[in-house]
Amino acid sequence: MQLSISLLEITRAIDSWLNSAFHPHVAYGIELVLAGVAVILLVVAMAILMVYAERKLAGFMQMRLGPMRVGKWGSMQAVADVMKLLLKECLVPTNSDKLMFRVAPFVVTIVSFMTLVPIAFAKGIQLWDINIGVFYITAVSSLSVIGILMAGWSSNNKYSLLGAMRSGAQIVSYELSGGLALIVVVMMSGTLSISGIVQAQADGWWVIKGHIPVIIAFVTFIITSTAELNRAPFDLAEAESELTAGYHTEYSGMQFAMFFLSEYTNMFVLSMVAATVFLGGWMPFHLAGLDGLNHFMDYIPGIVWFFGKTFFILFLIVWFRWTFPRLRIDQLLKLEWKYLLPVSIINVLFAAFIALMGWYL
Amino acid sequence: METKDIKHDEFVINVGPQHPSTHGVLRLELWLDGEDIIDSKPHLGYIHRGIEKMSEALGYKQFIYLTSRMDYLSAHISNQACSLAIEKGLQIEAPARAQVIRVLMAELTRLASHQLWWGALGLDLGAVSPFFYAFREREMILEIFEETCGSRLTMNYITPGGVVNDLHPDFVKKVKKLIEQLKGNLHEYYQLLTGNVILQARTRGVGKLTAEDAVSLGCTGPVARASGVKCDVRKLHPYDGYDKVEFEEVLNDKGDNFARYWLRIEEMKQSIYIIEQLIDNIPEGSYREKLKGVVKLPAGEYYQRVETARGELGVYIVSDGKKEPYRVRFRTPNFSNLNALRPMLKGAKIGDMVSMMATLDLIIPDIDR
Amino acid sequence: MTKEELKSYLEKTFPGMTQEENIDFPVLWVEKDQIFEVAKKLKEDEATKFDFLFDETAIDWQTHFEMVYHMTSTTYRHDLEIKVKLEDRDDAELPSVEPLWKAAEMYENEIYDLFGIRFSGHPHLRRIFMTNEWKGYPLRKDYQDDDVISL
Amino acid sequence: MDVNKNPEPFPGEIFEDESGNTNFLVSNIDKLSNWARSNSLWPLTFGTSCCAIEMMSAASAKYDWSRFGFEVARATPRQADLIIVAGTITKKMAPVLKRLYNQMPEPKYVIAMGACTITGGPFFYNSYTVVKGVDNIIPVDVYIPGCPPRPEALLEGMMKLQEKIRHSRAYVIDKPKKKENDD
Repeated sequence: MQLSISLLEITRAIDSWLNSAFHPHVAYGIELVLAGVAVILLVVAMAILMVYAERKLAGFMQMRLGPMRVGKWGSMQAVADVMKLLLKECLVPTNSDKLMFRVAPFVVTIVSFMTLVPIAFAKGIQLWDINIGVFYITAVSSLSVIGILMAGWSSNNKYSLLGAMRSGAQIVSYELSGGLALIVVVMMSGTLSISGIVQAQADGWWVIKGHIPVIIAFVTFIITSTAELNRAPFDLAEAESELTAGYHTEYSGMQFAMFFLSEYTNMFVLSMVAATVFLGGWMPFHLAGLDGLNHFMDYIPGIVWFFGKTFFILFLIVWFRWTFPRLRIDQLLKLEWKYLLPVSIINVLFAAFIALMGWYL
Repeated sequence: METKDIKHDEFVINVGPQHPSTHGVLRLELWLDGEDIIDSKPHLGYIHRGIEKMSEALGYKQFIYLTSRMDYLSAHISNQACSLAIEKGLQIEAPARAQVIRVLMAELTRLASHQLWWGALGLDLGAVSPFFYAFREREMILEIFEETCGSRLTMNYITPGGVVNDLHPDFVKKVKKLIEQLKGNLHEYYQLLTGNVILQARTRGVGKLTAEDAVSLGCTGPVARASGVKCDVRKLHPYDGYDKVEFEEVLNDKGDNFARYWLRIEEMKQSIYIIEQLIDNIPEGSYREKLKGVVKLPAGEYYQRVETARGELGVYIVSDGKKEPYRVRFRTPNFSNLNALRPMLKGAKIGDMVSMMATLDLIIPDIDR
Repeated sequence: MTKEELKSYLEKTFPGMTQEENIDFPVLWVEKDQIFEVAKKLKEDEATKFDFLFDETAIDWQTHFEMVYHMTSTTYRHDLEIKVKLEDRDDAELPSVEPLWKAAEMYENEIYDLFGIRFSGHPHLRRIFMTNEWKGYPLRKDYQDDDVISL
Repeated sequence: MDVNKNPEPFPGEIFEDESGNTNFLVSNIDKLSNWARSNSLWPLTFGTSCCAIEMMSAASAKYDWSRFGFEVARATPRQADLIIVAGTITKKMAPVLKRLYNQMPEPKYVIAMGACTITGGPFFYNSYTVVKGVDNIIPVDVYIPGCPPRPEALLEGMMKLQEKIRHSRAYVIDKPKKKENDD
């Protein structure tokens, strides 16, 4: 028996009420809007939270306090920043390609929201249980490079162009290892659907069950997702000390905030994917055979598990950022093509062999 | 270079005058082929304040204070250079106590300067945290300066004939505490940055400067010493009793970015060593030779070299016997060290430019004066 | 070489050139047409090897300019100061020593910028500190500027 | 010296219409936007000389301007709200500074840090290249004297700027006052 009310019951209740009150088509439309609004609110709230958390964490890592004055413990700092950006003038440079310049931030933001679609937040809480969820995420998330290239090209600024080109090279290369890392788990669980992968981890997370190949895949995935996010130590696209601000050098106000938001959204999505695929998503910590432990873990609701894991990975990514120096562009590409990609390919072969023999736990 | 044709796929990019990695207002014109740098050209003068011209209108005791604003991270040492040049002209020597105080202050300045460099290097290479760790000790040093000199950055403490006022009673205690802390923290520097794989990859074998080039380009200080050129003025032309203290001239023959990095870290250890020797042996006595209100140097010319945190600073005073110098010339280390940038940049990547600028440790007001 | 040895060497090698000594360095006065040859000899001669030009500047004596070269040797550690008198103040020009010491490029640019002395054979003479449109040469003694308050 | 123990708040205005009532919506939006703007001042990384080092000190752990939310120093003027002119401005630099200021989106603020930026400096006022006061080039909101000012002084100056922003009006537009002898 579960004491907590699961989110699934709440959504079911809303669904049945809407269906009884309205025509099913209308109800469906309302549900779509509600879900969309919920996701956007969640992302914006999490982005604000994350900005605050990152600044606080950075502060603590650097022996200082971080934001303190706005709200209790500076808790309203990120809110103030977002509001200021909203109210700031959006400049469009005279010699830029104005249409592309204005569209680019929307492209990047929409793409990052689109990747949220197949994520399972808790048991049954999923916008679209598509049967190719993992494939969908890898395919859609790489679209953001188009927005970045658009931004860099249309700004008519050489720093922006260099930043965008770097970003393009970086995202396209790191997609490969990232995809191969996901394939390892896909092979073992035998499904591309997110809910299927989560269900397959009911008796233990893949990172434990799949031992060596999955651990290698997990590490590869964290590295590649940091690179795909353009975050330090792979933040070459915006490398502040080299290219001032990279592809968004010319963006100001809300347009800049949208790049910022999309960066954070991508960060959540990739952390959520990592949490789902490798760390069991909303599945509690289960070990085959230990029923007492498994039963105890079930008392913690799935959404707590899910966000706990997500924040753990987010913390890792933040930790990287405030610790490592930046790589150079050729070293960055060398790391991918000479180390990560061969390792991933061999790892996939190894994982295939293990999956074939059924040697995972 | 002026008439250089830009080929189809090359482009020109301006780095600076407002750019985070130029540490001020240097402007570099880069010819790029994608990420590769074909050629570069520095544009100076964005902070040219005419210090040499202004010195001609000020008295001997006054123009010293302009030099604090030149290489503001080696303010003590610049003041020391001018004071020594004037003392040479007056044929006096600072009292023993003043000399020791000067050396102590100079070495503390060197420590503070190298720490700022270390933090800024981290910032340039994209690691933010070292900056804060570097400023932890730097602030302690600045506190010591403040107590004795009354100012944090532009001290104006060393004056012809000695130092302006006596040491603060807490000076010895605080310096000892600082040294204790620094010794422990140099290990932290290693953990945070020196031992990092990425830092090593970014600096090793990058920005090579051969000894011949270093000599021909007029490089001094850590930049030249990292290429194996012996040029420490403290050893070659000892002043203010540097010949009485023991220390090593750190040398490296690799000549790349990491050599310069390593050398500065080692120099910090040497500075600590010098301070350790002197801190318990500050002689008693007067801290300043009393000079006349208006100093006049006999006609002639006086050249004084000192070793700042960035290399050899030469002060060249031409006197015509009046109360103002006829001509003052500062041979600043950064001006010549900047020369090394162009040969290094050829064929490098944009990312390398940042690490080269960081390890050259340029102070732009010192170049422009 | 010690100061005395250097002096006798200079007397022997460059007869007819005036020598002086100030508190720091031995000084050699050179005619402006000969500066390049003298510098080349001093740099390349095994006995002197002045391979490090650590300073190059000019002094405006109102009637004439004086070029000052400070050089040292990284092998022998002896220093030398070379001086050149430039009589023609309005059209001062002398050979550049840039082919010998690359450091001279920037020094000579600076002297050109602030004194208006031209250097023949310099690869790229330009105003490095002031803008190209700047009138006058600030370090000359007769430089006039509205912003400078003369006392 | 006569020190004012309780300084008056920064000169501000109460936005009221003819009947003496304040417009609730507009003045509250104004308050909100001023709150956001004053608490999120992102400086441009712009420093020319000595004062820039003290600006860096203000960012360091001991002084830590991130407590006020200033730590997001942007390298590009497009994303900065505040330009701290730290250091001497020469005639060659002046057009660059002006351009940087023009590149910044509204609302934008300027702090003149140090004696050199305020007047041309305690030493460099008599130089042929130095601009005598940055307010000859761009409008300045807050002046911080000192050579260089201490980091505390910079923080105080930035807090003064916050106060100034809080008392400014962004969306309330003055109605033209009726002339007394309106025929």
